[in-house]
Amino acid sequence: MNEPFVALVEEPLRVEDYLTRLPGDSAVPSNTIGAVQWFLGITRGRTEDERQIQKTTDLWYEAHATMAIKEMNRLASDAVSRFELQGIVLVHAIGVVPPGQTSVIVGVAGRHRTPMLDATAWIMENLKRDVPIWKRETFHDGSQDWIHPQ
Amino acid sequence: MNEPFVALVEEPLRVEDYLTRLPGDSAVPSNTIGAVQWFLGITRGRTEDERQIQKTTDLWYEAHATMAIKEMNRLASDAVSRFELQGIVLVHAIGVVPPGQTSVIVGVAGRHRTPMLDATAWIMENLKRDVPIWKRETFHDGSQDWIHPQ
Amino acid sequence: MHIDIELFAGPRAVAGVDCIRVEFDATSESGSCDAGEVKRLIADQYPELATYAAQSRLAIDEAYVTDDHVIDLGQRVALIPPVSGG
Amino acid sequence: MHIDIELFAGPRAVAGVDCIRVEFDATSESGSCDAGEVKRLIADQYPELATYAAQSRLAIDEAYVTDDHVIDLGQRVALIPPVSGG
Repeated sequence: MNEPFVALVEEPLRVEDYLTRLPGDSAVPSNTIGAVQWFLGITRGRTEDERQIQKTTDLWYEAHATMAIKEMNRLASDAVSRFELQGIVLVHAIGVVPPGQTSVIVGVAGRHRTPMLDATAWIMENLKRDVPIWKRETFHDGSQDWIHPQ
Repeated sequence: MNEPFVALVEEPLRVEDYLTRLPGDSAVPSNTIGAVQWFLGITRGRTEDERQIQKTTDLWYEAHATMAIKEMNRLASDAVSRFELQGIVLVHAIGVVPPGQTSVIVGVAGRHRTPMLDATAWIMENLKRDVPIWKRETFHDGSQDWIHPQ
Repeated sequence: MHIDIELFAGPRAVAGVDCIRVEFDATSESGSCDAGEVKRLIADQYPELATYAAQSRLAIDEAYVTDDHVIDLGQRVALIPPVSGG
Repeated sequence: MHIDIELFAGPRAVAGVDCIRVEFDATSESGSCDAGEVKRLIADQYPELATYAAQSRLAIDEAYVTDDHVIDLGQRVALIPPVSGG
């Protein structure tokens, strides 16, 4: 088991920077890893609502940083037990993330494929509910919205 | 939509070599991609059966190559329609893959997270049923087994 | 008595400040109040935050608490509106 | 009449060759037979492959066919035992 790797990073993410943080990568061989799974959340340049499609020109993420790191570590360690992970990477971008760039990366490694896919879904659902990070969208007319899903 | 990228490769795989084959990678930005998903199948060094744990010292993959490429292309194009993919990468290693190395990579990109996870599961299930590729394990006592799941 | 509450995102933009203070009478023995009461105090004393207060959770010392959690004076309190990371 | 069949993996290791030939009488009008019959011919004429033949699918010109698919002479036929990629 690798130590969970959890971070907030003040720029758009690149998965290349994290590949060696999981066992199963060629740089970190392991005898019992059968599946490695990387999920990348990408910011979209268009937001649809009932009335119109607004073009998003700028995306900004803010965190309650110390609490976000605590929640991400709690999530990571819960996921390790629940899905028998042998490695986990959980990274979120903070600040400006232009549309089309990566705002979140979830990497997991373990024995079998299906639990790794389930772990990815579970981690993302919990992250989107509990980790205190907020997105602000700026539209082409200059208006801004903090996103607070109901 | 990027063209599907399908290949058999005569060495262990490295996901770094395929990242730019999907839209959503920073090198190939897209305005409508929300999720990019990479699955890596890793060869394991231990095989368990009821009687014993045998150490696998060598893994060899063989394909009916022309048919495997045809089946992989068919799978890729079915997955594109079924899960509204905007990009897909499907690569399998052939020949020697030492334990702990990557034998298969599935990459998909699309609008939302859940269909990308479902697509990954669907592609792997179909690949493991229909693509004519076989694994031969060599054990520490020198014996060899072609794996033909019942 | 008072409690200081950190704001983030939408509530901070609406309030125009990073931190607000709510005042209350020390009616309980501990001289404190619970998280649900703090959210009601926010809505009463900062009407522009009433909608957010109803939708939000409180975090004490960087962990979520339920509405019946009693807040000790001096703890770090934050109003956490629905999150949108990912 | 005969049909040549390509072998892979386990069946090829057991047979010790890449390709086998099955012989049959031209009883049908087309002078051919279907995929199910080919698997039975393999089992009869190469008893060491009988188990594999029962578990395998046939591929004609690089596509799977069902047992009732009639094989034309001259098509590329392969015995595809259960696969284990991934």
